Amino acid sequence: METQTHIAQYDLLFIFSHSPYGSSLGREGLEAALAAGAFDQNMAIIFMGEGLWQLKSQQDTVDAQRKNHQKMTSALPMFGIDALYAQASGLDERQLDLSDFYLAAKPVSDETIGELIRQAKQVLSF
Amino acid sequence: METQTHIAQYDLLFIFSHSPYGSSLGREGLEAALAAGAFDQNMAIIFMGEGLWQLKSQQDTVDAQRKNHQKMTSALPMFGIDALYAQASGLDERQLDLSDFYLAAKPVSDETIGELIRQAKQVLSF
Amino acid sequence: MTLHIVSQNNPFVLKNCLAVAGPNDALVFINDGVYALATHAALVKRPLTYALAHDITTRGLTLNHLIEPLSYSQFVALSCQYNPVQSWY
Amino acid sequence: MTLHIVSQNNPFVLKNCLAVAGPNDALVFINDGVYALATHAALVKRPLTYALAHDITTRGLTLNHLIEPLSYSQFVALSCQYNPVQSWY
Amino acid sequence: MLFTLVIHAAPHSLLGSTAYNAYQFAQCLLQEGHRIHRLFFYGEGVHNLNAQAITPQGEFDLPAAWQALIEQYQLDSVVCIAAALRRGVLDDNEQKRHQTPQRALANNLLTGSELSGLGQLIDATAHSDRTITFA
Amino acid sequence: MLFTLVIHAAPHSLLGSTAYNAYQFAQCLLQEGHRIHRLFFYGEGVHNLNAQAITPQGEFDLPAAWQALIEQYQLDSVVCIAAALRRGVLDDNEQKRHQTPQRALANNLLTGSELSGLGQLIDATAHSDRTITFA
Repeated sequence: METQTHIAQYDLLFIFSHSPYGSSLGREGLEAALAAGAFDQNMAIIFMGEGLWQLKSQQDTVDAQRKNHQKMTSALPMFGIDALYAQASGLDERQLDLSDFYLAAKPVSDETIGELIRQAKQVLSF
Repeated sequence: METQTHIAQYDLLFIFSHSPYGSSLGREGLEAALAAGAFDQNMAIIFMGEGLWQLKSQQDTVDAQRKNHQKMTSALPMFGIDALYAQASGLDERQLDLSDFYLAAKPVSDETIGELIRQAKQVLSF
Repeated sequence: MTLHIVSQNNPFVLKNCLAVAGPNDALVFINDGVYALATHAALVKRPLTYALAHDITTRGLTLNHLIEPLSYSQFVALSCQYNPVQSWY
Repeated sequence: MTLHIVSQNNPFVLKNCLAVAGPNDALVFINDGVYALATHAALVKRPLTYALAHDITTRGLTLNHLIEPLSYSQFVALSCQYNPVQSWY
Repeated sequence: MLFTLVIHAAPHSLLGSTAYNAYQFAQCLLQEGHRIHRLFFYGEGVHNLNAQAITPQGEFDLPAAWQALIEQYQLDSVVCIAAALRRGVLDDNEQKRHQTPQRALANNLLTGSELSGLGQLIDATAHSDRTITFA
Repeated sequence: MLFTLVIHAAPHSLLGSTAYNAYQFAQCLLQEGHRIHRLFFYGEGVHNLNAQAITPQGEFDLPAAWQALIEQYQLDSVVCIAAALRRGVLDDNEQKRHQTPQRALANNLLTGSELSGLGQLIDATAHSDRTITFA
C-alpha cells in the first residue's frame, strides 16, 4: 500500500489514453496540454493504456504524409510541462520500457494514478 | 468439422458488428441493407459481436429522443431480407438467446461465418 | 473521491477504469458503457456503481437489481458530490 | 479465400476476426491495427499475416521478422489475389 | 455549482454518441439551478454547432437543441477554432479570411457560439467547480 | 481489376483515420493500372469532400488530394446524400432546397463528386470485382 502523503496535487491533470495516429484525440490532447503549459498551469500528464504509444520513439510519418506527433510532444518541456507519468502496468502489457521513449516519463502504479486523479482539481481526458 | 456443401452463397453479405446507438454505424448499415433489399439482391446479414445488440428486443428510445433502430430492423423482412444469421459464440458471451430477439435469426458457428464470408461475392462491413 | 464515467464497451477502456478506481470512487456507465454491465457479472456487484436509465432502456437492457438506475438529475447530483470527474472512452 | 483487414487495436475486433478467419485466409493489419501485432506474440507466428509498412513506421514500431511488411502495391496485389475482402474495425 | 462541459463527440460519430448525453446533462443541470461556466466544443464536437447539418423530419435536431439551450440560458459557448477550421465549421471572420474566387465558403457556425482558442478551455477549467468531458 | 472503395472514416475522426489509408490505396491501385468503378463516401466519410475544411499550412490536405485524384482519373465519386445532409455537406440542389431567409447555406461539396443514394453503393458492389471498406 502506498502512502498518500507523497502524491502531488495538480490543478489540471491530463489523461492520455488514446494512440497518436488512429484518431484525432492524440493530437488534440497534445494541443490542449501545450495551451495549458503556455498558461503556466500547475499541471501533469498521465500516459496510460494505448496512450503510452504517444511516447514511442522513432515515429516516422514522412511516407504516410501525416503530422508527426513526436515533434509536438517533444515540445512539452519547452512549455514547462515536465510532470509526465507513464502507467507501469500498461508498459509491461505492451512490452515497452522507458528506453523506448523519446521523452522522460515517471512510471507509476495504477494505485498512484488513481490517487493522482483523486487529488487533482480538474481532469481532461483525451 | 462442418461440411461446406450446405453453405449458402450470397452475392452481397452484410456484417454488422457494431451496437445500435453508440455510433452512426448501426443505423447506416441498416439503411444500406434495406437499400440492397429494395434492389432484390441475393443477400444475407450476419450479426456478430457487439452487432448482436441490434436485435435485442424492447429498445425504448422515447426518453433518449433517439431514432428507434428496432423499428427499422423490423422492416428487413418486408424488404425480402430473411437470411439473418447470429453468431452463436457472441450470443453466449453476452448471455443472450434467440428469445431476447424481436426478429428471427439463425445461430451459426464462427466456422460457418468464416465460410459464409469466403463464399460471398462481396462483403459490406458495418 | 473521483467520479468515473464510462461511455463505451471496450475492454481497454474498462480495464483502465477498473485499474485506477479506488473503493470509494463512484462509477457511472452511460451510452454504450451500459453494455459492459450486461456482460460483466463482477461489475454489477461493485458498490457505488450506477447506470444511466435512459441509456439502459434505449438498448432494451434489463437492469440487475444491484445496479442503481440513474436519472439525469441523479447523475448531476453525483457529479456535484464527487470531484474530480474522469471520463473513460 | 478471404482477405481480412484489421484497422484497429480493439480486443473485440481482433477476437471476431480471429474467430472466423480460416487457415488459408490472409490477414492485413493497417492503421492502429498494427499495434495488435506488437502485443500479440501468437499473431506474429500466424502464416499469411501482413502489416502495412507505412503504418508501422509512422508509429515507430519495429517489425518482427516473421511479419511481412507490406507496401501499398503489395496490399493492392493481395486484394486482387483474395476474394472477398472483409474489414474489421 | 459551476460546470464546464467539454464535448468531443459529434451528433453522428463513428465512435460515441455522447453528444446527446452531454446535451441532456446540460439541460438537466440548468433546470436544477446549477450553472454552466462554459461549453467547450472540441474535436469532432464542433459539428454540434454546424448550421449546415440538416436533420431529417421527425428526428431530434441536436444542433438546433444546443442553439436553443445556449440562447435560453445565455450560455458561454466556445467552439475550438483550430478543430473547427479543419472540419469546415467557420464563423464570419474565418469565412472571409479563407474565401477565394475559386472557393465559396459559408459562415456555418450556429449563432450564439463563437470560435476561439484553447486558452478558453484552460481558463474554463480554472474557473469551474467541475469539468466534465463527453466523448 | 475493378474496385469499389467504401469510405466511412473522416480525415479527423474520433475513431479511425483510415481515410488516409483509403486515399493511398486508391492512388496506388490506379497507378498500377487497376480501375475504380466507384468511390462511395458514407457515414462520417462524407467529410472527405467537404470544401469548407481548411487544412493548416504544411499539412497534407486530404480533401484536396481526393478531389485531385478524382479529377485526374475521372473517377465516379458518390457521396451518400442522406449521410451528407445530416453532416452538413450539401450540393447545389440541396443548398437551394434547404436554404431559408433565416438560414444561409453553402454548396460545400467539392467539385467532381455528386450526392446520390444508397442504390449507388449496392449497384457498385454488383458491378465491381472487389469492394473494400475503409473505416
